[in-house]
Amino acid sequence: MTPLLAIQDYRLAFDGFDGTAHVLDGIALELHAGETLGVVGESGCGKSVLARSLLRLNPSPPARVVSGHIRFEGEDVLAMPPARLRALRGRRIAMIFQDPASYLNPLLSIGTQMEDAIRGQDGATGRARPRDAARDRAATLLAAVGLADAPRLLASHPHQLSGGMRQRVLIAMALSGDPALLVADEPTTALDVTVQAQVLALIAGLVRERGLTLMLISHDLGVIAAACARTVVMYAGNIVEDAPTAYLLARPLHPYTRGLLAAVPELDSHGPRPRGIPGGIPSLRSPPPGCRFHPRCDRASALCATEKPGLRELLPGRAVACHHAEV
Amino acid sequence: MTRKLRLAVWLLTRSFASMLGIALVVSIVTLALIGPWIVPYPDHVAGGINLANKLQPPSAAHWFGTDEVGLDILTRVIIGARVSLLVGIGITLSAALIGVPLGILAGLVGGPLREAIMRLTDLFLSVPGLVLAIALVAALGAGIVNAMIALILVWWPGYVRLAESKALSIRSEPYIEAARVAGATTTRILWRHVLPNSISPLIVKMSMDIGQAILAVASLGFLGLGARPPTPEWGAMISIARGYLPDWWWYAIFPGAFIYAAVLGFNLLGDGLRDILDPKSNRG
Amino acid sequence: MDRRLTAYLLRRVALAGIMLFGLVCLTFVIANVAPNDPAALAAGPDAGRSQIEQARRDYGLDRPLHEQFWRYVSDLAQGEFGRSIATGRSVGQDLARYFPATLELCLLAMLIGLAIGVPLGVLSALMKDRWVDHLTRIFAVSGIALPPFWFGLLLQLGFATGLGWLPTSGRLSVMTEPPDPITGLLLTDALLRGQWGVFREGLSYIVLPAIVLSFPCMASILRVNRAEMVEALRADYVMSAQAHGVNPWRIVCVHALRNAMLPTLAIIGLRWGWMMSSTVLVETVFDWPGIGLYAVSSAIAGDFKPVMGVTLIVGLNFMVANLIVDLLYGVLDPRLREG
Amino acid sequence: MLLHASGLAKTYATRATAFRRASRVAAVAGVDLSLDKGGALGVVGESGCGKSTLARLLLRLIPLSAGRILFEGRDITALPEAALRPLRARMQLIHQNPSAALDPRLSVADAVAEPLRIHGHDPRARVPALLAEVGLPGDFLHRYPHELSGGQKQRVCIARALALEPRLLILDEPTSALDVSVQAQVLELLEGLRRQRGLAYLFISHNLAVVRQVCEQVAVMYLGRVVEQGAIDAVLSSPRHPYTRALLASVPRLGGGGVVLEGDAPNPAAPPSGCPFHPRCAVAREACREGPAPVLRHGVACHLA
Repeated sequence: MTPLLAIQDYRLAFDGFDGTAHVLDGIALELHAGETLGVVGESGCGKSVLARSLLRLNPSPPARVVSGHIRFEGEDVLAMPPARLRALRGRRIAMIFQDPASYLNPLLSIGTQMEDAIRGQDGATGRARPRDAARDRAATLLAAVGLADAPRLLASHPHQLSGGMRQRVLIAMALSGDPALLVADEPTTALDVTVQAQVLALIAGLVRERGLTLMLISHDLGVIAAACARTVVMYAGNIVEDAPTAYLLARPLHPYTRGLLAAVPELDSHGPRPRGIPGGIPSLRSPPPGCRFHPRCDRASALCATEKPGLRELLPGRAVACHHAEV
Repeated sequence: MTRKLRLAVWLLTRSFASMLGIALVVSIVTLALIGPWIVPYPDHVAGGINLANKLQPPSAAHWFGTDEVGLDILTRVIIGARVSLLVGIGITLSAALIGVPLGILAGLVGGPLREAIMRLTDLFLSVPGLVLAIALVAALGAGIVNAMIALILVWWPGYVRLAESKALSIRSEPYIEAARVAGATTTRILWRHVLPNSISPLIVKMSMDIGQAILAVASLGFLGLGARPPTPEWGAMISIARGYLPDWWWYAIFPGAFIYAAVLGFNLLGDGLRDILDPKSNRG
Repeated sequence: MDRRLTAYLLRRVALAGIMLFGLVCLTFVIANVAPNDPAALAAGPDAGRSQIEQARRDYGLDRPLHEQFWRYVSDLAQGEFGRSIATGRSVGQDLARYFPATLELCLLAMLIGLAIGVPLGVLSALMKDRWVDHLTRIFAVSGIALPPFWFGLLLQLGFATGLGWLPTSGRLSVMTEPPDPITGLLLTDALLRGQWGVFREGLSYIVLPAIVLSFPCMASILRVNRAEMVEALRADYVMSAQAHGVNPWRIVCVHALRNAMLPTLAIIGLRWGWMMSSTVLVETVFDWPGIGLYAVSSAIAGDFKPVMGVTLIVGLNFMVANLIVDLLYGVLDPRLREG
Repeated sequence: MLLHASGLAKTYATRATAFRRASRVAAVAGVDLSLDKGGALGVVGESGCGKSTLARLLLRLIPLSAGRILFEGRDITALPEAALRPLRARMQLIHQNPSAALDPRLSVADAVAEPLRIHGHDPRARVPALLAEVGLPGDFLHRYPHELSGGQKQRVCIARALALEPRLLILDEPTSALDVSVQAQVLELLEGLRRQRGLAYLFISHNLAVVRQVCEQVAVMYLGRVVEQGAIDAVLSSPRHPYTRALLASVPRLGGGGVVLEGDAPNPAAPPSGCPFHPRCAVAREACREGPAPVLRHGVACHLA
């Protein structure tokens, strides 16, 4: 079966005054239809940049593709002409973002923004439907994300809604093109914990009902664990581990994953106290040679400082990029 | 700090407009500094009459031609740079010296004092600059010193506004709160934190204002309300040259071109400085 | 309009009234710090001592300052600005006569400024750091740096005397009968009365001064619009609109531009005042019979009352413009409309 | 007792504009709390619950609307700013966002030395020792904030706060801007410092799990009020207020699963009548909708507890 999404050796750099930052350093990832994939990592690991790459949303300059392919349904996103790209955005891959307050236009009504999305997607492949038809569709979508009283909502502006409602509106917009893949970039980070639980439940429900493929980006392993069956861990522009979530949590193979898990404070009082990973995230402009994690790693050897470990499959469905990982 | 410096140079050289601004400002300042020693006819600076030589077109002897009393226009235009630059810098510095302390005081202290300062500022700002300047000059009498006084009175409120808004925004920064928690007095917060952090927009505004002040002085000169002949002031020269258009066009063209170059230079420089000093532009 | 808006408007008008009173005080202070003797001016250059004293009594200049001030205020309250020495008419009449010409010039200049400034700002932002952007940047700064009086002279040299396409100065040829005033704006009146010839002629007279006047305004609008568009185009909501597949044109022209127009609006209010004050230069160059020329010629003659009148009128105009801008802000920005 | 506050309240008034009427927002509405010498109290709540305002009220950084504050037995409620200044040495604040809490123009050495200079101490000997104490090597002295990572900046802020040997540290979400692996480092540091220096912490956070690492006591806030207070282990293992229960259930855990609480936090400018939590409460009854808001009694503010 061909995967829905296949990323091969994808390298992305950001050119700036201080030199070139190698933000994504050879990403390889396959995602099959119906999967729920979590991407976890700390700030600067490249997870959001990767998510945006799927829709070519990274502004260029400064972003520059160094190598690689991103194939979606067999077609290379990186080589798409503008018209094809438009037909991709929203219709086949949809995206929701971190801070719903800043990702909605403050001056336009919810109705206008939703209609623009719906009609824009129509226009990418044919004639845009009339405004009132788009408005009806918008009302249907709002109901699907659990927002009642659509007429009033469509007439309102973003600042009149709560954070949770704004994120629901953004999710409704993401659903407007019946996408195959939903990319959610830290969708609950800006929300309070009680609202976060609502939104996560909503996303999980929609994925189930509509058979969506989900790629959920988060810094919070708990959020990923709640919504994703499979998880990849990113560190400094690399995927260091790729495994079913349950296995990853129970028995992490990469030293970084282990460190990350040990650092999360737990509510239940019997667990061990959280431990930090010594050191900090390396500079992406002059990353350490070899394995980018080796300066912080307690198991690093001479090999780690010279040779970059590739992602290798130790067990079926469980891959890790570490010279010393063993089952 | 060296990284900052290199970043500044990188941002500047990346922009053709900023480089042009620097080139123009450096040329004008150089002319003003060494003008008296390089002009072809130093005795034409103070005036004098040489009617035999009047209204000559540009030639090898007189690159920019001569005026209605036979004075070399190139000489007078170069010396004019000195006048304009001095006046422009003088106005800007004085206005800033009046406006910035008042503005920071208003922003930091608040209360009735702030209200009083800001309402007075609003009052001055409610009449657009040149009209107020003309009213003041009409009251004080024409002349370059009175024009300067009038323009300083017109310009200071702008600095109050800028300094006040900057002080207000800095006041809400967490690091000011951190200084208060450390026990810092208001004076210390002002000197150590607010002032150093408001310098950048002030420098940008001052750079732009020097250009605008040069233009304003020339405007008053042109209207006959500023410098009077034989002072070699660009605006006043154009005012007289206007009577000799269109036949003796060079007389008006060259002083005007110098005003344009000077104001353009300072504005482009200010623009470039803003790009450097604005933290947002560092994003790439 | 609901009650809150009415209340707000009333408060703003009251505030403007206070500002206006402050302005009256300011003009009075300016008039009284003047080193030259107004009585001597009023009596004329050849007046003897007794004539000057007579003038001083006639104009009430021998009264104590506070009395003079209250007389000044109460006169102004009745629309009485004093008498112009040069024209011999009351300043109020003169202003009523000259102001429409200035207003017409400024309105047209503002239109030109908007029509060129906004699209160029958008273009420049879309082409950020490319050569188009660098060119418009220099063009924009030029607009602010070009001395209006010199630029006016250049245009006269080129289009009027050089090419002979357009008239040099004035508002209408002396041979042409202006249309009967309806609005006082010549072009509008000509249109309303259907006098196409007069309209065309009026247009040929106004076009050069309007261009000169519009230049700094257009440049400011361009600069602010470019900066705000750059900011808006990299805003998160533009990225999400792209991700949702919104038509790229609509993203630029509606989603981003609407946000960029808010600060642009503020600059328009500010520039309106600047423009009114630049008319003193432009009207002088083009002999445009407006309040700018009136102020300059009076100032040169030492005739102070007209200058004060113009100052008050321009200040009032500026206040009204700012009030309109504030209201437009509320219309454009839903965040200001309710909490 | 180191710190005792009673009846603390802060009401903000917003001005009317063209299109908006004036309103009053009760950010903090009657909070009592006390903290023993060397103790650690966590204050937990979602955004807008008034926990940051509470921190600033306790430090007298913003004027109080009502209430009384005792610090080391002394009433500081009405002390003028000049009299507060020497006291500030003994009660320090750590900000949420270390990038904003450091003046971008001061080097690390100057930032840490500033409080010492203000209070007339010689900074030269102390600054390197302070940096060492928070785990920063000596070559950081001459760096500027923009050259440091988030965790390093927060360490500088902690060193600065410790410079004057305070008794009380008020920490306003000290780790929420940091990555988990760095957060754990900073929490370790804070725990160590508290042991060695006998500091008292008032630890504000939205994250119950983080609070659990540092504090023995916890107060849960909702809409300007403390709704539950007690020993942290007791509150976590048997929460008594329905809001605390919902909060605990909402935290996504590695184990997965959780209960969803309906609705959003209400607008503090127009709080619901009766118990402020009743519109979202699963067990609310008629009594909860009317009458005064329940007061904190035996550690919980609920009619039904």
